[in-house]
Order: sequence, then C-alpha cells, then structure tokens
Amino acid sequence: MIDITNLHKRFGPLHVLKGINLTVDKGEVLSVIGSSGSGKSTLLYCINGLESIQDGSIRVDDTEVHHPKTDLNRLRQKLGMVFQQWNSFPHLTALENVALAPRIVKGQSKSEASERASEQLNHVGLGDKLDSYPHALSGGQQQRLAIARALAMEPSLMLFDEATSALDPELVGEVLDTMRMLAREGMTMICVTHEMGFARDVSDRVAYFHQGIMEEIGPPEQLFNTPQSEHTRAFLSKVR
Amino acid sequence: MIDITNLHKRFGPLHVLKGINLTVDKGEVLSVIGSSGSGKSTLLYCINGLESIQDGSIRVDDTEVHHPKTDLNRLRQKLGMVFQQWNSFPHLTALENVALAPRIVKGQSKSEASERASEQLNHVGLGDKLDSYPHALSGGQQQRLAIARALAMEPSLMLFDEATSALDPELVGEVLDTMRMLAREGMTMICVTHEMGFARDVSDRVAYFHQGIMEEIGPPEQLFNTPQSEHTRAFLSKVR
Amino acid sequence: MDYFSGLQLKDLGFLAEAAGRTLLISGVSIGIGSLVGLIFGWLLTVLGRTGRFLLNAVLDVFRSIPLLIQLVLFYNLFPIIGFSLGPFAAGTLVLTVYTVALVSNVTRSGLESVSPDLRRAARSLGLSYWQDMRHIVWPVGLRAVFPAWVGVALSVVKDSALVSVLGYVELLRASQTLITRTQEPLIILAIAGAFYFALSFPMARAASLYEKRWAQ
Amino acid sequence: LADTLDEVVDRGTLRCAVVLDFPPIGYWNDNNEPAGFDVEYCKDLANSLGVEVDLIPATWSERLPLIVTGRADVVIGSTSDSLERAQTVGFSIPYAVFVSQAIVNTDSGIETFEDMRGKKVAAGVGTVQEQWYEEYADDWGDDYRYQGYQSENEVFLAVEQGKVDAGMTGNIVAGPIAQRFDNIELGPVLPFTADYVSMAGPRKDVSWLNYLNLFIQQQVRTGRYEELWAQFVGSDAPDLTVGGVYY
Amino acid sequence: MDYNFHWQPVIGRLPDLLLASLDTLQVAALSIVLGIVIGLLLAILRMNARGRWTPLQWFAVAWIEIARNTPVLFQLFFFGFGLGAWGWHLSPFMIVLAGLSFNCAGYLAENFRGGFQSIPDTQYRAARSVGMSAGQTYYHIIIPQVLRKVWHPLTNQIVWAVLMSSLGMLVGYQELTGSAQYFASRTYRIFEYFAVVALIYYALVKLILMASRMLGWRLFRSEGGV
Ligand SMILES: Nc1ncnc2c1ncn2[C@@H]1O[C@H](COP(=O)(O)OP(=O)(O)OP(=O)(O)O)[C@@H](O)[C@H]1O
Ligand SMILES: Nc1ncnc2c1ncn2[C@@H]1O[C@H](COP(=O)(O)OP(=O)(O)OP(=O)(O)O)[C@@H](O)[C@H]1O
Ligand SMILES: [Mg+2]
Ligand SMILES: [Mg+2]
Repeated sequence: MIDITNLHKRFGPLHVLKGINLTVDKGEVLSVIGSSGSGKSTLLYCINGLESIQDGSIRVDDTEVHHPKTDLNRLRQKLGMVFQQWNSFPHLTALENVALAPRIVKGQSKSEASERASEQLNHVGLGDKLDSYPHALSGGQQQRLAIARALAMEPSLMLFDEATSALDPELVGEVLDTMRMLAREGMTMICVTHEMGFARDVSDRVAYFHQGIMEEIGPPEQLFNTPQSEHTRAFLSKVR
Repeated sequence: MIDITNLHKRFGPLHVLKGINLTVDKGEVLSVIGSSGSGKSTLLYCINGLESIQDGSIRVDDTEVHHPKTDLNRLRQKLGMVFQQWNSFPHLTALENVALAPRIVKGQSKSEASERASEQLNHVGLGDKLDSYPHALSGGQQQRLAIARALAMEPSLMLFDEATSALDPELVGEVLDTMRMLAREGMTMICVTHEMGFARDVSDRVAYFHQGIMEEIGPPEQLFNTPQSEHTRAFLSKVR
Repeated sequence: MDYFSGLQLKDLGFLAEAAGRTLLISGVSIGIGSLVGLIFGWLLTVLGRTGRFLLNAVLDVFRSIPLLIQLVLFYNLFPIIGFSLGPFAAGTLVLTVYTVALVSNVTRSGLESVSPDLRRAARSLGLSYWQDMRHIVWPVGLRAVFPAWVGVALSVVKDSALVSVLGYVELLRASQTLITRTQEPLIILAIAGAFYFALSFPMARAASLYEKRWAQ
Repeated sequence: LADTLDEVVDRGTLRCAVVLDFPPIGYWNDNNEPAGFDVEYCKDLANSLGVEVDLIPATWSERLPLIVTGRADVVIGSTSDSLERAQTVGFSIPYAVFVSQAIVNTDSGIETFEDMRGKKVAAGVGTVQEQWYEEYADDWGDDYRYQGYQSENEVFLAVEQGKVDAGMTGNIVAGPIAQRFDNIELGPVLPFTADYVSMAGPRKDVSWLNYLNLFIQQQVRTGRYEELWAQFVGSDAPDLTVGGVYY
Repeated sequence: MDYNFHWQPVIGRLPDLLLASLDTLQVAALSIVLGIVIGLLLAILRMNARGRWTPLQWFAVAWIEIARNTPVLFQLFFFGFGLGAWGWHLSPFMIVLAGLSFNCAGYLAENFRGGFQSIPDTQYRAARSVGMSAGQTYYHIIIPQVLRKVWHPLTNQIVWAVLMSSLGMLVGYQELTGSAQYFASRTYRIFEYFAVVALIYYALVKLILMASRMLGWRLFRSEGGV
C-alpha cells in the first residue's frame, strides 16, 4: 500500500532523512518513535507530498507521489493527516471544518457534505458539538475534530503526527481511544507518537528513528522488550 | 509543620476549595493529584499567601498565614515554590536569577549571594550554566534553575506545581531526579503532579483532589492499588 | 536685483542646523513624554475601574484628533488663557502630550505582558510589591515593549515635521524656505527625506532585530 | 494698564511679523536671512522706538492670528485692509499700495482677465486676491476653477510647473517672477480695487495704532519710503492717499 | 489677555464643515482601499524575497521602508512640488490621495506580512492535506484568519488616514481642515474654527472605531469577536 525506497530528504545543507526503506501494508498500524529532530514529521510530510524529496521514491497505491505528473490534491484525499497542534480551522464551526473540503474539493452539495460531516462527527463522539467553534472545544475535542475532518475525505490511509502530545494528560485518552477505534475498523495508519503504551498495544509494528535513519523496526514486543540497537535502548530507558 | 483546617476559597461566585483539612509533617513528601480545575494550584497559592482565603486557617510552623499581622514576605522565604512554566526571570543570568532574592530580600552581600547561588546551581547540576540566560537553557534546565532559586532562600518547605508538565517527555526525567534528590535530603515537599510514577515512588502520602474537595489521602500503595472513592478510581483509570 | 539664487554649499549648513532643531524638539518631547507616559502607563495597570476609564478617555483625545489641529489649537489657545508660548515651547508641549498618550499605551501593554506566574514566582521568593516592580516587572515588561517604544519615538520624530505650521524652522520648514529661494524642490526634498530616512531606518531595524532576539 | 507701546519699550524688542515668500517685499536672501521692503520697515520701526527687532516669519494665513493671540506686536506683511479683517485686528493707515496682477504660464493663452474664465487660477490662501476673485467667479458660475496655496511661493511653482494656468499676486512681485522663470509671463492687471496694505496690530490698542500711523507718515515725510521703494522695487513709489474722503 | 470668542460665524459655517468632512472621509477611504490592495501586493513580494532579490522585490522593500521611515508631510510635499518638477501634475486631491495611499500601503504591507506569518504552518498543511489547492487554501483558510489578525491594525490605519488627511490643508486640498482654514482666513478666527473641527474629527474617529468593532464582532464571532 505504501512503499518507500531509499528516501533522502535535505533542507539545504541539513540531511534529515538518510535513505529510508519502508513498506506499510493495507490495514497495518505502524507506530514511529524517536527523539526530537530525528525526522519523523518530515517523513509524514514527504509521504503526502507536502515536502519535496531529493532521492528515492514513495509510492502510495502504485502512485508515485513525487512524480511531476501526479495530481497531488487528488492523492492527498486518500491520505488523511492529523497534526500535533493548530489543526482545526479556528474561523469555522466543527461542522464547517469537516464539511468544507468535501464540498470544495470533492464537489459535494452543501447538504450532502453537511450530512456526512455530522455522521463523521458523531463517529468520533462530537455529535453534540456540530455548531461549536474550535475555541470552545477542549484540546482533545479539537484533535477528534481533526480526525473527523480527515475521515470525511474517505482516506484509505491515516497519518498521525504526535496527535496527543500537546494535550493535557487527561485528554490524551479520548484521542487515543478514537485512534484505537480506527485501528479496529481496519484503517491503515502511520502514527508518530510519544505514547509508548499506545505504540505497544495498538501497533502491528513499531519503527524507531534516530538522526534520519530508521534504526530498528519490528513488532512491539520485540522492539520494546528486546531492542537490538544501542540507541533504541538508550531512548527507551529515557522515555519510560 | 503545615496545618490546614477547614480551608475555603472562593473566586467570586466560584467555590474552588470547599473545606480542606490537611497536615503535613516535617520531612514528609506529599503528592497532590486530581483533574484540571480541581483546585490544586489554588491550594498552593493559598499556602504561601499569594491568594486570600475566605474561611478556615493555614498555619506554617505556628505562623497563621492569613493573619493580617503576618509578614508575608518573610513567611514566603520559608516556602520555596516552583511553577509549571515561565519561572525563570528572562532578563537575568542563571546566577543572577538565583542570587537576586537572597541579595535584596535577605540582604546578603553581592559576593556572598553569588557564592551561595553558584553552590545551589551546582547542587541541581547547572554548575556550568552560571552565566547563561534562560532563553539559552532547555525547559528541564530552566525548571532546575527555578528549584535552585527557591533553595537559595533556604526554605523549610518546597511547593511544586506541576513542575514537569510543560516539558518534552525526554526532559521530564532530569527534573524528577532533582526532586527525588531533595526528598532524599529530607526536604518537606508538597508536589502537585501528573507523574503517577513519581507520586508512587517518592511520596509518603498522596492526596486526590476532586472539585475542591480532598476526596482521598493515604500512602501511595493504598491510594493507587485500593482507591476507596469512585472518583479516584475513575481518575486513575484515565491517566494510566 | 536677483531675489532668487541657486543652491549653495552653505545651504547645507542651514539644513543641518534645522535638522538639529528637529532632533532637539523631538528629543525633548520624547524624553519628557516617555517619562510621564511610563508613569501613566503604570497608573493604568493599578488604578480602579473609574480612574482607568477617566485617564484613558483623556489620553484618547490626543490620539483621536489630528496632530496638525492640536498644534494650531494649542498654539492659539495659550495666549488666550493668558500666557504666550513661542513655536518651540508650544510645539514641544503638544508633541510631549502626544508622546505621553502613545507611550502610556505601550507601557501598559508591556506591564500587562509580564505573566502572573512570573510575578507569583517573584513574590513567592519573598520579594515585596515594590521589589517585584523594580527588579522583575519593569525590566521584563519594558524590555518586551522596547521595540514598540522605538516605533513611538520614531513616529514622534517624523510627526515633529508638523511643528513647521507654527513657524518653527525645523528640517521640513527649512527645506520649504530654501525651495522658495532656489525653486529647486526635488533636490532639497531629497536631502530632507534622506535625513529622516537615515535617522529612522537604522533604529527601526535595530529595534526589530532586538524584538526577534527577545522573542526567542 | 500698559499698552503695546509700553510693553515694546519695556521689553526692548519689537516682535514684527513679516511674510518672506513675497519678493521683493519680503524674501530670504542668499544667506538665508530675511530681506525686503517690509523687513526694512520693521527695522525702521524698531529704530524709532529704540529697541531690537525680532522678526517673525509667517505665511499669509498665519499673519493675523499672530496678532490675535498676542505673539507679535505688529504685522508688516502687505496686509490688505478689508473690513472683515478689521473685525479681528486693528489696521494702521496704508503704508503701500499694490495693483493686483496675474502671472500666467506661457502656454495658457491668457491675455485678458476674461480669458481667465474657465482656466485654472491660483492664489495664496487668505489673500484679498482670493476673496475678490471669488466674487467675480461666483458670477461666472460653473467655470470657476480656483486653487488656494499656503504660500505665494507655491503659487509661483504651480504656475511654473503648469499645474495652474494663472496665479494672482501683486504687480510688484509679478515682474521679478516673470523675469526669473522662462515659462511664466506677466498676465493681465486684475480688475480689482487697488490693494491698499496696512500694518496690523491689536484691535483695541488705539494708541499703538496711532503710533504706527505716525510712523508711516514720517517714513513718507523723511523720504525713507521713496528710498526703500526705489531700492527694492526700482520704480516711483505710489501715492498713498485717496482723494475725496477722510480716513 | 482679553480675548472674546466669536462662535457665531463658525456655527453658520457648520453645514459647510460637515460637507467638507465628507471629502475627508472620501479621500481617507479611497487611500485605505488603495493601501490595502497595494499593501497586499507589497507584502507578498516581500515575503517571497528569499536569497537573491529581484528588482521587483527591491522595489517593494524600498516602497515599504521609505513609506515607514519618512514623515507623511514629506511624502505629500514630494507628490506635490517634487513630482511637479518632473512635469507630473497632480491635483491637490490627487496629492493627498497618492501620499496617503503610499503611506498606508507601506504600513499595511508590514501588518499583512505579520498577519500571514502568524498563521501557523500547520493550518496551511492541514488544508493541503485534505486535498485543497493552494488557491482554495488561501481563500477558505488563510485569508479569513489573516483578516482577523490584521483587523485591529487595519482599523488603526483607517483612523490614521482620516487624521492624516488633515495635512491636505498644507497642499491646497480643501478637506475638513483645509476648508476650516479657508473660512477662517476671512476673519482669522482660527481658534474657534479649529476647536469645532477638532470635535468633528473626534466624532469621526469614534464612529469609525464603533463601526469596526461592530463589523468585527459580526465577522469574527466564531472567535469571541474582536
Ligand atoms: N522547513 C524546514 N526547514 C529547515 N529545516 C527543517 C524544516 N523542517 C524541519 N527541519 C529540520 O529537520 C529536522 C527533522 O525535523 P522533524 O520535524 O522531522 O523532526 P521530528 O522527528 O518530527 O521531531 P519532533 O519530535 O520534535 O517533532 C530537524 O532538525 C528540523 O530542524
Ligand atoms: N484568579 C482566578 N480568578 C478566577 N477563577 C480562578 C482563578 N484562578 C483559578 N480559578 C479557577 O479556580 C478553579 C481551580 O483552579 P486551579 O488552577 O487551582 O486548578 P488546578 O487543579 O491547578 O488545575 P490544573 O491541573 O489545570 O492546573 C478553576 O476552575 C479555575 O478556573
Ligand atoms: Mg515532529
Ligand atoms: Mg494548576
């Protein structure tokens, strides 16, 4: 489903991703962990074409993401993305947040888009907040709103970039629960996360990034209990 | 050492603390947990007189905190306090941050204050950052600076208000380690915290606050393993 | 007899002298205005509701009427109420009041920008109210608004050009005088403009660099 | 109660307002110092009182407020003695008389006053030319395209640059201006009444105005008037009396 | 000093003064509209200036810096006699309009730039990640938020333009201040006229602020108003 070969990404002189090879299958949940600056977010941006790449290739469902002829706006509809912060559009109600893209990108009618949007909001447990503006929602609710917004485009893959790390500890749970729900429903997911519990319980595989290199990847039990690499071990001892 | 009886605190119509009774002995480490808005920070502010109270009394070493004749500035020297964020004075170097209060409040000479300040900074592991400004320090270093600053007043009691919750996960450890060190040295401490691991390992007792009431207090094993109250149980299941 | 003559070297001296007067009148106004503005700005943060409202209303008047009108109005008012001020004194007074109105606003927002947590931290160390003010709030708050203050100061320098309507021969008025004599508007205006620019641009840049550094 | 005369003598300086963009009556010389007929008159007046002179440069519209607000003792600034103004300040007897004349841009094709109809015409704000022209132009109706400027100098510049077709000023000034600029030439003499200009002082201070009257008389009697007029304007000094009526 | 106020002539001229205040509003409004359009262009040019600057970007930066670092009165004089020396003749109205637009564009450009830069990058990325095109992202997501950010400075700029249009008097445009001076030049009762005019300006400014607050409240009620 996603096929990354020898991916290199540079910001000017800064070599951020140094040859990543990775395949994610349909229905798989992959967690990505690693310290700050190791290139996790950059990887996600490259996958949906928000950043250019310097070498290698990324294929999503047999579409070459960085091929000049690729219609990125079309591709991105397949790739839902949720960020750490500043996700929701502050000038639109929850319903409008979710309904906007289906309307202007997919060309759904206003009423159709609204109807589906309210379904999605129900799905993530925000059925009673349709007309609230983001500033009136808690951080956890805003993140679930962002998830609903991505889901409304009916993506086949979801990318989460530390979706819970800006939240109060008590609000983390509700967002992780929503992500768990998606995983159970069979969504393909790549989750950059600091929540080791989530990575352990939910993922099929966990990847550890270190300074632009994917140091280690494997099933959670293996990576957490018997890490192979020195760096992984050091990192795990710090975050636990 | 600290004796709180029937403490009531209101912000206008909002009843934030509804009759708290609590005694903390010399050398004891008390952790306070509870959800956002339950009044934990307010309790700390009341203890060192940063907020007025509406009923009840707080005695620190036989001084009535809220008695009109109490010299609060004097009392506060006994009560070191560390906050969640924006602690350090941004216009002063680390050394000046720590030396300021001893100099202008306690009247120490400049050289004496500096000497002691650099001892305290060494103590918390910032011996090599004496002349750095806060903006050049990491979040964890800034919090340790704040601890050193409070220690320089030679307090007999330290109040911590979520001292680690604004930090990146990787930096939490260094601050908790410093707090552990203080506990070992016999400092009396009240720690509002979200770090259940810390509360469990370090505290003599843990108190759970719920909507302005101290629902439950007891040794960590008891409170974490066999919580008595419904609310405590619900809270613990969420944060774990 | 020739009543007109071309631009001469000594005319530059004439312009330089006038530029000095621009600096003088704006320097005095900014100096006094900033001091008073600091006090008023602080008052705005400690006064009760009514006091703040009244003080704000008065200061607001000077921000809501064109400076040109204020200058002409006060210049003509002083003699009416019994004491006559020359163009320099009247201009300085109006510019000073104008500066006070702007600086007090800037100061208030600076002092309010000091987070309550920082002040609590200071008080929790046993600092008294005034120690907190002197060692924490003022240095932190004023540093935060220093760039905004530079902006105010530079705008007063530029607005001092309006004192020319009172007949005070500052830079722009001097340029007009020379234009009258030489009938060469372009080059003289270019010199005057270059002077203002050379004064204002580097300071504005320095302030914004400072702001960026401070923001980190 | 002390009057202005007492104050001036007591103070030791005469605060004399002049207009300096009106050559040769008032202008800045190439040392950037005030010069001209009016400036000499200020100095003479100060001499007569035995005091120093403090020259206050002013624009047309600033002149009279200086008197009203007590910042100048006297304005010697070609002030026409209109009755409206006399409600605000006090006038001496006339000390000079001008004829209003236009200066025109060489491309304007203006030869007579009638030609100015429909053309763009300028004068200084607060001059009598402005007021008289407005009365004529009101009769013309729509064709009235007037532009006021803060100073006489801006009027000249506007004519020179072609922003306006004609500017209205005094005949004495018009000559030098037309000579100085290639594309300005002398226009028609304007059909306005002769422009008698007076010194202005505080309205209620009659003894001071009396002194000014006597000073003007003396300047003519001693030949100083003729002398300065010849020096600055270069022609015979005009007669300052009006036949058939007392002033 | 015994000064007797003459208010009657001013009261008689009040209708004329109110009419003239319409000219003030007109020139201020036009210069704000021009200022917004040009300011946006300048801001976009300047923001895209990375690495080597093109002549167009030099032009934008020069405009912005000159507008912000020289007096407005200087700018008006420049558009007055300065340009005249090159044979460019602007009517007094055009001088005021050009001068104020030039000035407003420079200040607004920096406000807009600040507004754009204050929108977190993730807003842009979040919009693109659901498949919106760059244009759609700007139209639906970025611009509405920038508008809210610059609303306050924009309002200040409008007030500023109204106040600064009073300089029209000095370049021969008869807006409110110029007319007052013109009427006053008959009798030279400047104080009375300018006192009344000061009141009119004060009222205009308050009206503008009120209108801005009401409109802002409607536009931005999503974020708790302005
Ligand atoms: N637009 C950019 N321009 C230049 N450098 C960038 C840019 N974006 C990211 N970087 C750099 O690339 C490196 C990797 O950044 P990235 O955001 O991918 O790290 P991360 O693993 O997501 O870290 P974090 O956990 O802090 O989010 C960092 O050194 C960062 O400074
Ligand atoms: N200065 C104040 N004025 C009015 N209400 C206040 C003030 N400070 C706190 N409150 C209210 O008092 C209640 C308790 O606040 P407090 O900060 O003590 O909670 P907390 O338990 O520390 O929460 P958190 O974990 O979010 O820090 C909250 O509802 C808060 O909104
Ligand atoms: Mg990241
Ligand atoms: Mg708290």
